[in-house]
Amino acid sequence: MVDSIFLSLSVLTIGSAIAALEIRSLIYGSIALMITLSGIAGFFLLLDAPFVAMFQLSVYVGSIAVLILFTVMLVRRELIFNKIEDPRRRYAGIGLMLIIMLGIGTIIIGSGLKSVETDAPSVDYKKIGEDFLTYYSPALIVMALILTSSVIGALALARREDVTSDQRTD
Amino acid sequence: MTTQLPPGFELEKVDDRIMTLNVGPQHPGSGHMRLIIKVDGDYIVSCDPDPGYVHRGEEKMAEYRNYIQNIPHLERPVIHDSSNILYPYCLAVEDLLGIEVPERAKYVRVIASELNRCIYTLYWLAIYGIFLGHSTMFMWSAGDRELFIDLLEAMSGARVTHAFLVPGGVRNDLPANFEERCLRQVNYFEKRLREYEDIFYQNPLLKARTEDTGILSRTDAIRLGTTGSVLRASGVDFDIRKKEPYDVYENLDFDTVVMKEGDSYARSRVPYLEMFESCRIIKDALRKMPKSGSVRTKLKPNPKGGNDEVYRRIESGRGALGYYIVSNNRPEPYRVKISVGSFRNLICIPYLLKGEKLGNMPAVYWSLNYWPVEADR
Amino acid sequence: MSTAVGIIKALNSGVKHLAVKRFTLRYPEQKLKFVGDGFQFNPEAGVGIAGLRGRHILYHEHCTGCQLCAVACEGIAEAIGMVKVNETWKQNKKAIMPQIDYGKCVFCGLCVDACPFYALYMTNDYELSSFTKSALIYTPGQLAIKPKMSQDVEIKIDDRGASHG
Amino acid sequence: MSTIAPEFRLSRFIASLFDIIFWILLIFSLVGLPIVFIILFYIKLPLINGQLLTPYLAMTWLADPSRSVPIIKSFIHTTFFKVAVFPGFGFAALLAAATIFIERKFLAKMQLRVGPLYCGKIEGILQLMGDGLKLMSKEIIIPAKADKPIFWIGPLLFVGTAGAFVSLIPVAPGWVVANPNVGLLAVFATIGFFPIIAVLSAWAANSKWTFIGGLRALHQMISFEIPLILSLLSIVILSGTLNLSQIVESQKHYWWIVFTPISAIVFFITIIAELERIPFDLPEAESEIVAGWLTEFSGMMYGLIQLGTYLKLYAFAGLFTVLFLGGWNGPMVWPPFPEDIVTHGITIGPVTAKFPGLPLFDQEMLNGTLWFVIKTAGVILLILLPRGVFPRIRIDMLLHNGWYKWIGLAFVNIFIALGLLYAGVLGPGGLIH
Amino acid sequence: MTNGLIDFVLVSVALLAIGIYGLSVKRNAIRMLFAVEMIVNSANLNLVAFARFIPNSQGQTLALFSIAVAASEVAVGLALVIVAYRMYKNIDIADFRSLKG
Repeated sequence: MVDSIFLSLSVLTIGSAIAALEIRSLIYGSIALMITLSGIAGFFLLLDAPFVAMFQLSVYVGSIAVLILFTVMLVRRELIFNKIEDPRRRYAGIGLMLIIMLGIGTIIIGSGLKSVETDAPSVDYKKIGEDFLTYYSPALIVMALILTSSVIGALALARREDVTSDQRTD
Repeated sequence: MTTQLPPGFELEKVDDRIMTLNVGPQHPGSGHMRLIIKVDGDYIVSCDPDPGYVHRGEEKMAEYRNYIQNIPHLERPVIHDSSNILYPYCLAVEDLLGIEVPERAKYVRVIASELNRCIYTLYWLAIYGIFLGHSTMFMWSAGDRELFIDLLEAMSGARVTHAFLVPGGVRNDLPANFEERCLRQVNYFEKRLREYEDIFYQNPLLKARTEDTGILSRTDAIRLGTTGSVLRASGVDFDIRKKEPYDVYENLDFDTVVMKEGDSYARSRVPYLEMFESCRIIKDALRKMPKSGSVRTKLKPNPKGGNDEVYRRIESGRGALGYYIVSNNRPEPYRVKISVGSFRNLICIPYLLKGEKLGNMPAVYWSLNYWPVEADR
Repeated sequence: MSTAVGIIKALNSGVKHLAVKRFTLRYPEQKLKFVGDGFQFNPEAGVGIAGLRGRHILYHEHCTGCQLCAVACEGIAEAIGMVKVNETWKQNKKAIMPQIDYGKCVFCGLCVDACPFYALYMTNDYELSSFTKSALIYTPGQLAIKPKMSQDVEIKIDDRGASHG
Repeated sequence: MSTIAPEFRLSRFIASLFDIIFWILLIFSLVGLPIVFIILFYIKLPLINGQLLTPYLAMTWLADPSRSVPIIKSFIHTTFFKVAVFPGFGFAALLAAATIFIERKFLAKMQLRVGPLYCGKIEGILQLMGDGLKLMSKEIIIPAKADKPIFWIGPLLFVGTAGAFVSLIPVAPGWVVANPNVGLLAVFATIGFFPIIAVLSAWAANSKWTFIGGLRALHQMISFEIPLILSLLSIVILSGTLNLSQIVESQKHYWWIVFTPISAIVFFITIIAELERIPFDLPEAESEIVAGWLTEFSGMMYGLIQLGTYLKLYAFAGLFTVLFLGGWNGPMVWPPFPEDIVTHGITIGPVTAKFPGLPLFDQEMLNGTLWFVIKTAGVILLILLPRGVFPRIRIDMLLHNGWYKWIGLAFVNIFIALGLLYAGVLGPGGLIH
Repeated sequence: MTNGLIDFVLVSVALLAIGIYGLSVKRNAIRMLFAVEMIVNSANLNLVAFARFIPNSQGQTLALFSIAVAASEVAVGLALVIVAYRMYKNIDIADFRSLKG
């Protein structure tokens, strides 16, 4: 059954997820997103996966949130506080959201997942390392390539073309 | 950039990236002045120095006071170098009034001037340390400066604003056993100065910070009319003490320090090496000085200058420092114009800072051996 | 490599100075020793006698009330004013003597140069702070008092560095 | 005219003291005591030597020392004590305060001056307290166009994150606030928060200087996090665990700095950069950008940032000790507690008093704390040293060094560690075979 | 474990729904990236939750992969946003329609 920590974590996560999309200022939106991602890390801790939780914290909060904040601060100040949306699309979106929630929710509640409980001991994080180096080693290499290429791509995209190296005028 | 544009001209096309920074009077990285700096990212696109914050109108004030009363006023612009800023005034007024200075007074003046040059240079070096974030550089220089302040206090009776040099000599004779004291402290200071080498001038971080930044070429240095250590750091061998010697400098044994690089490092190293030369001059002057004799020619009360004009200049801590005095048969001068080294070196700032990184701003700016109050007068 | 050597040299130089003597003067306990009793002037020879330019001392028996000191100060700091005193001196018929406002004085000492009667000298007293501006105005009576100073610290130089011993 | 305080009278001062005491007692007995009893009714009280700790029992420690010892002993093993006092915040804050004092005197000695002198009679030892009082009594000024919520919460978050970081450092065997299995990863996750706080509070202050400083802090911290993480990987490879306590235990015989000196150097340089100390104090470079991202902070907000910075300094120095210098390991110098006091009690004249809880701290803990503090103090001194010797470097030089030199050097020691491992010199347990 | 699998799955469904709402309604490019992050995170939560209840380590491994990919995706996405912002001085998706070669 749910306990108080789980309940407060889920309220925090979902509440800040809504806030991230709906709050007017993009900076506050980024902070709310940060709280959502930290809440997910909290869920990972509840699920006895501290390795993934810490990884989540250092990747999402340590780098992605910084990237997002950085991008937001690059944008003009009017745009940060500007909210552009269409009311009709908004109602349609809320409807879609409710349909997904209710639909998948009823399916899940009706399914056999409800009775899944476990008392098995949690998996040691050393097992993950073994996985990485044995069964998933090709995937790890591919992942490294993807990361490298994406970083290079991002740098190439965001590079400023009009900077001339000879800034000095003697 | 193909054509040479004045600073700030090409800003139209990149307007949204430009940030204007007022490195203003209240900023710890400026003196009593303002640099209006436009940065594009970390690069400085234009820099507009804006002196005038401490303008006191010393030149105008000098027209309402007689030649003796001007003395405490005219040393105010650079109180750290107050003997040197009075030196050309005294020379000019002596020319104007036709006074002969006793031989001993000339040596005493040279000693006071060189001691004060060391005080000024150490103060400047201390501020350079603060500008580079090197707090030890500040504390050591400020502490060793105390040695010279002590000597000048024994000589003149005041620690900072000496009012020691007057037309016709100096205010008072040297105190008893000043020579031994001076020699002892100057020798100790030379030892201390050699210890600066390891921690400041050979420090790889300081070198990396100042080398190849703000390069002023030889031709530019002459074209822009810089003086003093800035000019000598760009490879121009020009020192008024050598080229047009005044008082007894022609009898004394010293060299001019010249460096070829013309970067911030050279500009900061030339004054340091000149301090060694100053110590040499002091020791030589102490040796060659007449042991007794008058130090001040007695003036008439309230002397009047003739219908004449005169220009005299000396080498101060910041470069050439000249006085142009016009007199019209009255006890007060008709016009006093002070030509200072700081204001001339200030011209370089837009040229040197353009295209530099923002982090180089303090290193380049203060290496110009510049004193904001003197530029304003 | 030279960078590493330079860094090690700089560190070594810094660490070596941990053992060097402090230069700091601990002011209220220690006071610097000055040359002589203060700046004095010999009007006959036209030169001064070296000494600290601190607060003035006025010899009432020499002062003639000639106002030369006030005239000299007029263009500099306007700190000296002449006031009436309740004393009768043979040489001072007008019974006026200088009164000095140390809130304005710049301690240039040109008033001492101007005095031809050996009446106005300067002393070694430089501790003149007060709570009010009016307390900084020294009357001729106050100026006549000779200050008691205990200043005995000098710069000492030995092989462990200079210090105010 | 300056105003002068009214004349001090001792009798009036004592009367006012009595007045204050009277009102405090009155309010406490009318409001405080009922609240205390209501709280005591609801909370679960611990069992001490088989007895429930009632308020009455708690009061008896005033009279009977033999009862007080077990109560204190049960208290010092609570989580609250660990978080607030010993391995956690209080201990770290004490060391941080000592660091500030030592930094001032040490720097002063190097710069041929005396440092704080008059405050507190002995070499100005109370100077920090004076500064703290000054900061507390100063007005907190918030810029008119600042984003107030973020601006207010910035210093608090900074101290909070620094406290979280401190709580991960093991001081003695078993004396650590939080001991997760993935301790080192938790450290990485925690230090990832600092740049965000810096850049957010810099943005919130709405000033150009803070903004440039915040961006510099961001660049510097992000670029130096990578060599930091890489330099610690060799330790993880050698010890085979991420748990900080286990890493310390694995260094019983050899400190890891013996095998990973390059990592240690890289880690040392990166912690100076992470701490924004000279020569890497670019985010606060006062001659270029006033005070960087701290420009608009005033009063106790600035004080909190400084507290957080020094807590961070302690935590990084402790981390260096834990990872490279063997943590609490060291020869036993603390004498063991006398056995007969535990068994027979203390006899003073005719009275024999038995203290059931003695000793309060075991020998290992005291010894471990001693060694840990000595080593950490040494590391802190080394961190303070460059401030007197080096000037500040430039941001592009810093980033160039971070991305090219230190990352490359950090890789070197990983390969050395792997080589040692595969050559069979070292096992994952940390022992030489 | 006091919490059942279904609790985590429901939270993840809620997060997914919010993400889809954001993707469909918002026209701000950065906010759409937020929504994408939420969807990715709901998937990660599911992976780890199922892995905990099977129990199995491979769910966590996959979640780690997914986090890393999401990180690179955000980096590229934000770079695209910056490029688009430079071209159009706006971050409205509707303005990016004329993006061609």
